[in-house]
Amino acid sequence: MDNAVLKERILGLVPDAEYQENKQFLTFIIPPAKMHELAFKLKSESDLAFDYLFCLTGVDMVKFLEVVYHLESTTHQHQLELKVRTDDRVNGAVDTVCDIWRTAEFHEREIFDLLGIRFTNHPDLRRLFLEEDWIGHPLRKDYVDEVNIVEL
Amino acid sequence: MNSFFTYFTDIFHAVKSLLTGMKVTGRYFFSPWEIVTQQYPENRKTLKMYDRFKGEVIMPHNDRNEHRCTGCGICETACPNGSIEILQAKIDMPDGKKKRIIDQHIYHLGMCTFCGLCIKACPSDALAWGQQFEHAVFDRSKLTKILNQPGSSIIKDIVE
Amino acid sequence: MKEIINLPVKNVEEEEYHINMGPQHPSTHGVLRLVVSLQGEIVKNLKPHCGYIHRGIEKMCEKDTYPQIIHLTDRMDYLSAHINNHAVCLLVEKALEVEVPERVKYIRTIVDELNRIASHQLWWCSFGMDMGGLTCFFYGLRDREKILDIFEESFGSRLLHSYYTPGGLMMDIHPDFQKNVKAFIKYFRKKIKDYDDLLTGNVIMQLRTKGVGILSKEDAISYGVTGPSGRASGFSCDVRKHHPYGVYDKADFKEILGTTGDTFERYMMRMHEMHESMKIIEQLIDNIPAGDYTAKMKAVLKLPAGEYFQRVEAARGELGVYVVSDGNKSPYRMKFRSPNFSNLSVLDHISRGCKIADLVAIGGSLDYVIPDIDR
Amino acid sequence: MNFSIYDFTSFTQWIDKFLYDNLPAFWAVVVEMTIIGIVVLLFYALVGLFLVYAERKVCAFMQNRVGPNRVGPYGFFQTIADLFKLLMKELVYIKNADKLLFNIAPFIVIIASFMAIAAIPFAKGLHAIDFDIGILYVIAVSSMGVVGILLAGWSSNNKYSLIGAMRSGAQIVSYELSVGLSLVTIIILAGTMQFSAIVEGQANGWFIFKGHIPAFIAFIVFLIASTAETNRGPFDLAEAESELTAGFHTEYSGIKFAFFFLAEYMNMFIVASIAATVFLGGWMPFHVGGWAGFNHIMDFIPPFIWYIGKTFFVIWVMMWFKWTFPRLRIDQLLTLEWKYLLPINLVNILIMAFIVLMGWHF
Repeated sequence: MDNAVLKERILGLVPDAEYQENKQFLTFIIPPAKMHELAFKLKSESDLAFDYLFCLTGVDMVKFLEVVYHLESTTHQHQLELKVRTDDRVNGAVDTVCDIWRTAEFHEREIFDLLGIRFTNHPDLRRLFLEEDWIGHPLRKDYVDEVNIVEL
Repeated sequence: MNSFFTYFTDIFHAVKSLLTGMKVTGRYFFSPWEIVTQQYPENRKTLKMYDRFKGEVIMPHNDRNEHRCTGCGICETACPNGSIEILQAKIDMPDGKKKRIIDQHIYHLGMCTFCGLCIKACPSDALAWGQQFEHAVFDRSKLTKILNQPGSSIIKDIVE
Repeated sequence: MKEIINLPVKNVEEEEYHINMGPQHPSTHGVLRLVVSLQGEIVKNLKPHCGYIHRGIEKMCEKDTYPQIIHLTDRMDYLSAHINNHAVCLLVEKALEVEVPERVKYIRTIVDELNRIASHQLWWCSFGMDMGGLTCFFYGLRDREKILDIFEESFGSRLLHSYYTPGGLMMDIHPDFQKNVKAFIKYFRKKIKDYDDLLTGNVIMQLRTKGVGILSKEDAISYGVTGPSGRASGFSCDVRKHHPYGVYDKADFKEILGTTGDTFERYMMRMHEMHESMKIIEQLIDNIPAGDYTAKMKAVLKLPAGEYFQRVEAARGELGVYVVSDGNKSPYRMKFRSPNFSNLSVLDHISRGCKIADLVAIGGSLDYVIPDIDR
Repeated sequence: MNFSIYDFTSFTQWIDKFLYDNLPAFWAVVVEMTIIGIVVLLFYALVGLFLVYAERKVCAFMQNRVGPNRVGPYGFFQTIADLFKLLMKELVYIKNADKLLFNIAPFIVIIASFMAIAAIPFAKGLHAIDFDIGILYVIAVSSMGVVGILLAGWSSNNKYSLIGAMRSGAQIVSYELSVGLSLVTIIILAGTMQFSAIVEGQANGWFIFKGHIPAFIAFIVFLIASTAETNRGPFDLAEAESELTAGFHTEYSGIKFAFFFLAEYMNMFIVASIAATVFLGGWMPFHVGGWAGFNHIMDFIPPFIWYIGKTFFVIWVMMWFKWTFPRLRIDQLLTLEWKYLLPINLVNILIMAFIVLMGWHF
């Protein structure tokens, strides 16, 4: 499925998805509430068949926190980039997709650990790299650590 | 009956595979000329590192105790780890102007990751890779080196 | 009497206990801690605890310029340092729309494949050692040393090279490079027979690995298990084939896919891959075109604002680099999708119900490098 | 006294007579035992040290290395240096460990191997005791070592140790059978369990040649089973350093660890001696029927050298096993014993009994 058809298909599934210009991937910004439903359809519908989540990451855009999903279909070889945004820096939460793509379990734990985005319904949302009593989320732009971060 | 035969063929194949493995180790046991280890401290005299070996960053000096460093500080900004510090000094030129020259080129070997960005960035080729690799010392402060030798000066034909 | 009868009968058979494998355990290949629940010798489940060597490379990248990032990616999967660097270089070149000279592409591809062989050799060593065959360790290292010598001659270092730079290479290859690589291939084709005799064909090794730790194709895709481990399950995930970079589109090589997805298949994938890598090198080594070793690059590299993604096939699977740039000389956010991280997440799933010895074999066959998991 | 290196009988009898002539009977026994004790202890330490060195050199050569080469010529005194290191190391006491058993365990292991060495004939007339049930005694005593291993694993209060000890228990209990039965094959052929008589019985040909194929199979089975019984690779599941870090001796340090270490090598020496004595003719020289000149030259080599040479050959083969093969898994280990070695052994005994009955052996 080429990108133009895929774009129509995604917009058909989620009409309020916002298309974003991107040279490499077809990119959409998805409302957080619709993400899980869309993810399920992307994986299960045979003409989409996005079965491989090859990257899942979070970005702190200062105004909002963003979770970026990079998807690929191993049968149709098409790729897709989805973004979910949350404004709440304290309790911002996104639905987990680890019941759809199992690899998301670890990636979501990493994002929770380093960026502090919560994932609802995640089976084991603990810090992955840092200790349980660590304060703050290091990959956020407003994170200050005068002891461990050496300014050159 | 079939399983009876597979029982014996299994044993046969197993023994055969084990003997193939033993042949390999046995062969090496009886061919000591294939030993690959180097006798390190003994071969120090004959040990020659490759020309491009990255041992440490050095500043080559010629026999008149002159180097090529202008003290511009590009290497300092190129270094990702802050292992280079440039201390500049000002001298009075004969024509009355003040000129910045290098006072101390401080190199923290303990922080260096040997990426080579300083050498690549240097506009006057003042830095080079040294071949020395035995860096172990008992005190960390000994790993901080001053690359320009005391009393050294810049080669005349270098222009900033 | 009544109390005695009413006492809850504790079934000893079902009692579980936990052991900590790691952070200092010989078979976790570094500082990984696995909390393993055991019932006798049977693994009930395990929980990986990462972060013992977390250095915050992604955070450090936000302060570094793009050429400086290279020396950090070296230190992620240190066994395939060149390939990690390749990912960042390709990304910067793609963002800046720089066309690198053909010579650079050829050299990078050859060096990547050499690095892949070196990495698989070390994997073979440590896999043999995990299985209890200590001699494997020395044979593998002996042959890896030849590659490291080639690396040292050309790039000056043996493990962490920082050889690629955005736009090209740090320096040209050594004049003897081609001769030595050809000599190595000739040497290694002979020596790889030892590997097969000593370990592959060995009945003990086959008994211990066949049918152990089976990963189905669906699970491999769902867990994002890539590289030789993923291909053993039949998941066609070779980035070199699907999204070619370098000069892989000019080389003729096969993407070998497994069927069973057990530990032995994962083992065989890497053995095949060493042969394939040698084939690639042989095709390219004589055809390195003359030319410059680096493209003309600006002194300060500033990526146009936007986001970029680059995938390469590292020795252990797919390495993805995701960069969000705000137009400055250092990235706004840099994410490395490391292959080992996803491969580790499957360990719990495939090792349930096997024995401790199997867990070690499965861990060896997934071939994780801890600094790449933690970053 | 006529002392010769080919026959120690007169020498040992002379000492015996000398002691009984000059001392009361009780003290003569005490002095005799002390001498034997000291000699065995010295021998034990020397062989142990040498075997550690030999193992390191053998594995080094198999792995394209040189092995220890720093202390003394060719690193010959490396193990002595290691011994001093181990002697000086701190003995770490484990909290919550069963102190008594924890301390006793290494001694049980080492005493078991001490006792076994007493019955082994090193040369003609050179053995501490010549039991008429020598083989039975050695098997019985050497299997005592597993008690020490079990205690060590249990008292350490460490889960790795416990798993290692339990593995070792299961392993030794099952492989004991194969060791015993493969020796029974030869006992049928020899008609005696006395070591000296077994060796004498091989004067006209070693049992491995005399007993046709069954004796050879018994030898192979004995080699495999005894490797397993000494907890050596590929059967080193009790230690399994890549799985259990160090297995049953994880918590031991210093000289107590050295005891386990030494006992492992001495057990290897003991099973190799038994293999040499029972299958390869003990201190009997190698003879080929009809080659009188060759046989004469062989006779010229002292029996002690023959014995040591054969023993070390068997030890070398066992080292070869260890440095070639990957480790088995516990269930495969038991499968190998109960589904392969034991049935083969039983059939083998039947065939051997039949051969002896029909008088087909040489």
